[in-house]
Amino acid sequence: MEEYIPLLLTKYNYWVYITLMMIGLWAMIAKNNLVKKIVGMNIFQTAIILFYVSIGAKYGGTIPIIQHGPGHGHGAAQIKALAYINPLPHVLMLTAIVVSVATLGVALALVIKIHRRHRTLEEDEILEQLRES
Amino acid sequence: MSEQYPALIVITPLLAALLVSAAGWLRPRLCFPLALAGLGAAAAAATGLLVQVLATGPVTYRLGGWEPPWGIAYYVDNLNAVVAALVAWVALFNLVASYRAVMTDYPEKIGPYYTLYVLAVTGMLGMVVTGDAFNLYVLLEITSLTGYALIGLGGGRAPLASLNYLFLGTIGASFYLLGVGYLYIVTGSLNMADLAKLLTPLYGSLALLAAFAITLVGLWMKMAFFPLHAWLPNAYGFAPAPTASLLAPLMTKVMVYVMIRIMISVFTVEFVLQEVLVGQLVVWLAVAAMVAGALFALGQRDLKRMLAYIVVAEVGYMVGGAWLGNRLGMTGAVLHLINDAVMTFCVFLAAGCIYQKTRGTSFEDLRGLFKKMPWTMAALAAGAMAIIGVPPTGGFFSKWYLIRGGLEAGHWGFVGALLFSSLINVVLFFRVFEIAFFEPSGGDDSHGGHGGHEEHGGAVALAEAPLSMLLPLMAAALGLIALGLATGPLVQKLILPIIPAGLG
Amino acid sequence: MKALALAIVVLVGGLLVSATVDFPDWADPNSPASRHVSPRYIEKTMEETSVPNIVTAVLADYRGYDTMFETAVVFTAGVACFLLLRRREPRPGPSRVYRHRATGVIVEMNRVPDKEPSPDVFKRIDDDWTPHDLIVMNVCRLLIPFIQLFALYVIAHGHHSPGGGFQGGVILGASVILMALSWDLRTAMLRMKETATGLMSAMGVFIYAGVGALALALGGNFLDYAALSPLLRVDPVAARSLGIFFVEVGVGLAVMATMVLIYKNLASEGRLDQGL
Amino acid sequence: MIWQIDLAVLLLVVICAVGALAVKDLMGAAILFGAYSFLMCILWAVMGAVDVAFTEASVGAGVSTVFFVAAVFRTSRRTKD
Repeated sequence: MEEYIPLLLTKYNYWVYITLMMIGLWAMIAKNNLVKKIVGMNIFQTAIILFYVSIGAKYGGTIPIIQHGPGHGHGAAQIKALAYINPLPHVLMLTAIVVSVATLGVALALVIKIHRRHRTLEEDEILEQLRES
Repeated sequence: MSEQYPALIVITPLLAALLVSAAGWLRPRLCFPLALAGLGAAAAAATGLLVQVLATGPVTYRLGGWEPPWGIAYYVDNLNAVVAALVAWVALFNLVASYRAVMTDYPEKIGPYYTLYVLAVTGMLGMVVTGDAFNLYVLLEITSLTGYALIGLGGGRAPLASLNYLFLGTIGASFYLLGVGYLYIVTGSLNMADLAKLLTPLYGSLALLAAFAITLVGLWMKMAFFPLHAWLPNAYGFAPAPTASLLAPLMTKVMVYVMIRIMISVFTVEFVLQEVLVGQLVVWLAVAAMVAGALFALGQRDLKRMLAYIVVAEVGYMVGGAWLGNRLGMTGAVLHLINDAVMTFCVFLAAGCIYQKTRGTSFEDLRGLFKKMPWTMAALAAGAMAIIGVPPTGGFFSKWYLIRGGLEAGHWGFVGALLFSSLINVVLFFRVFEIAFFEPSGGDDSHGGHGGHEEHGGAVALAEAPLSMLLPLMAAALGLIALGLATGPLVQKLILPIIPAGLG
Repeated sequence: MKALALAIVVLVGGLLVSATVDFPDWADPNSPASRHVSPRYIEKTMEETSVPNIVTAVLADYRGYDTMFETAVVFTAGVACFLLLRRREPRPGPSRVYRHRATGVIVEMNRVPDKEPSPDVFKRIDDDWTPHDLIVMNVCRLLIPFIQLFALYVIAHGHHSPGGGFQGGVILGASVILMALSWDLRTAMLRMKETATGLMSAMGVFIYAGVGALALALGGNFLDYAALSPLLRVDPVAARSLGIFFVEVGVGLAVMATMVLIYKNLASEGRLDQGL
Repeated sequence: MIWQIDLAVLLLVVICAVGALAVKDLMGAAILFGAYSFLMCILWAVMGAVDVAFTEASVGAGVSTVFFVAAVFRTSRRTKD
């Protein structure tokens, strides 16, 4: 038991991301309502973003904006990589956030289209209607 | 100019898509010519790149001028180049064929339809040429989003099928993203070539194995590999015909390409063969895919849905071949990737032609079609022969390589399943042709409700699909035979140089 | 279904948990991710692009190609929503509802009138109209210009502070959406027509790709902003900084227009006559 | 990075996620999802990812929630689970 405590403490961000991701995944598979599934999908995607942002974190680092930049090109030599948080995961996650909102838009458009035809958002009721027709 | 080919492959269709979109708001008649010009330029650039790669070896292109691990780079070898050319040409032919169908079905939405069409092709071409793991994700999402919209446009059950595809597709893409994140956390890099170097000392790490597993599961979801195939039959079966004949041949093949790329260029074959102990299991999954795809296809009473299940089986061929773990299997997988794109295109386009005339593709609609649409049915027969694997067509040769690979690996299940599914394909297509050849043509009134403007006329009157659909269809059918005849040089010049030396 | 879901979740979760044990500790400055590629961005960004916000520099320059396609993803979503939802046939039921301004009497018309009544006398309202809150309407009217100003600041100041094309574009789009929410969709449509929205979203991506293609035409690689320096008459480093600014403007335009386009189509089920 | 804040926000995030999925009203789910996004954005700001937090605040908590509300308003609030 002793050796698990540091493991829990040093990586707690990772445990939370796994929890959230599994909540989202579970909702996408098990929920019956289409909008609930989409909520689950967004939670799922945000969890991955949390994972990436956690990769970028760095003890002793500040936000990745160079503070005393005197302008164009001078004095850049003294910038130390250890002083700033890793910016690359942030860049990647900006992309992922935008992708997730784009997916959300398309998913909701499809939901509205389905509702137009079936007048319900419950998957089992839609399947029932399809079986009858 | 020639050193800019890799960039042009992606930029020309992207710019064309934007122009098409603008034209859709202002001058809808310009949409089709603009899309044609964009994809034509992309196809020309892809061909040029293929010639260049064959002449001078792999090409690297730095986007933004930054050197690889920091910037994004393209890395194009034979495999990328040939798949890119394939994607560009098939998309171009399908674009020509789609013109009439889109004009009849969605006259008000030509602009957005072609915008998304061209964007989908852009995404696929980008995925094929890119050498950056994260860039691949972005392009994958473009292709997927366009795919969801193009499928959801169809009537009836299409939106629901598309939404299911969206859910599974998002899970798949997110898994891929997560796998890339795992690779990033253990190496700190995103460039594929750089990753391959950095991963070698890490073999045996649990995180690496998990990264490999998650990435692969994500890709399998996207390519509809057997237990994860649930979205495909509905999505492609209910999609509008021009969409189905774009996505069914290309999307799954591009994903198979990505899987092979990840297997041989990011992780090496040594890793795949030695560290991953489930290789056999994957081949058995492929066996299940072939058998299940064939059996499900038997149960269908609709041509497009039947073809969709055949696609599921075909994915099993390629994944199984790639995982057999020997040169012949990998060669067969790559060769089959090329052939399968063309033959799936051929049969789906034939189904599209039939839909254009009869407004349905269920087996009842096929009655008497040999008399009414002889050219279309001849092309369908050519596609069917390729799928079954009859000698002059390419399908025979790629299956031949796959079977030899299976024999060399001693994997009798794979060989048996391949023969079994070919046999089922014979039954499937024979059934289709029996209905189309012997049964008399159905009455006009049964489908009058869908598209009243089509007059069926007498039972024997020729009612062939428009020429703009027939010519691409003929090209595809001839292409199948050409590919079969060109198998020798194709394997020697294109495929063998890229098979990694580590394969036994 | 629930049992299957639980099984999948447990399986995937177990795999992820077991892999996490091999990870470097959270926020460890010596992890591979912090040592391999990213230090170069941090140390060289000022020198190579003169942009203090490293995220902006990496986003729009080092990995600018990703960002171009990210903008294209947004654009795709807008076009997809339009393609899926937009329809032109009028809604069933009472097709037009008007409110007499002076008396507050509400008139329903069963067909589209041949001639629109004068908007000063009869105001067209949504058919599920509830009396608007005067405070909300007027506060929003006051706020929207400031929100837009802030959005422009966010786009323009992305080089030096958090922000950039995406954030600014979304805020700009949100200001239009706020107008549609607090007033009604038709008022917002008057300010930003559908065609204009569609054209702007295509134009935004076109600016991005066009800047890249211009660099290609001037002899550099695609998106190599340094190649623009002869055109802009500045040194290559400043050209990179300016190139980043141009593409951020393109991103802002595309994102703004697309957000509005998606909202309009979602809120009105594609009819664009009345919304939330 | 103050770990107490970090931990408290992480806990709230999980609660909001579960809440958004459990509540029996889609409008409520949309609003809780907005809260979830906003807490996520705080979390990222705490971790120093200011640009990501800014984007999430405007995209996730702002526009996404509006999209959800618009779609729910146009379809139905009813849900069985």
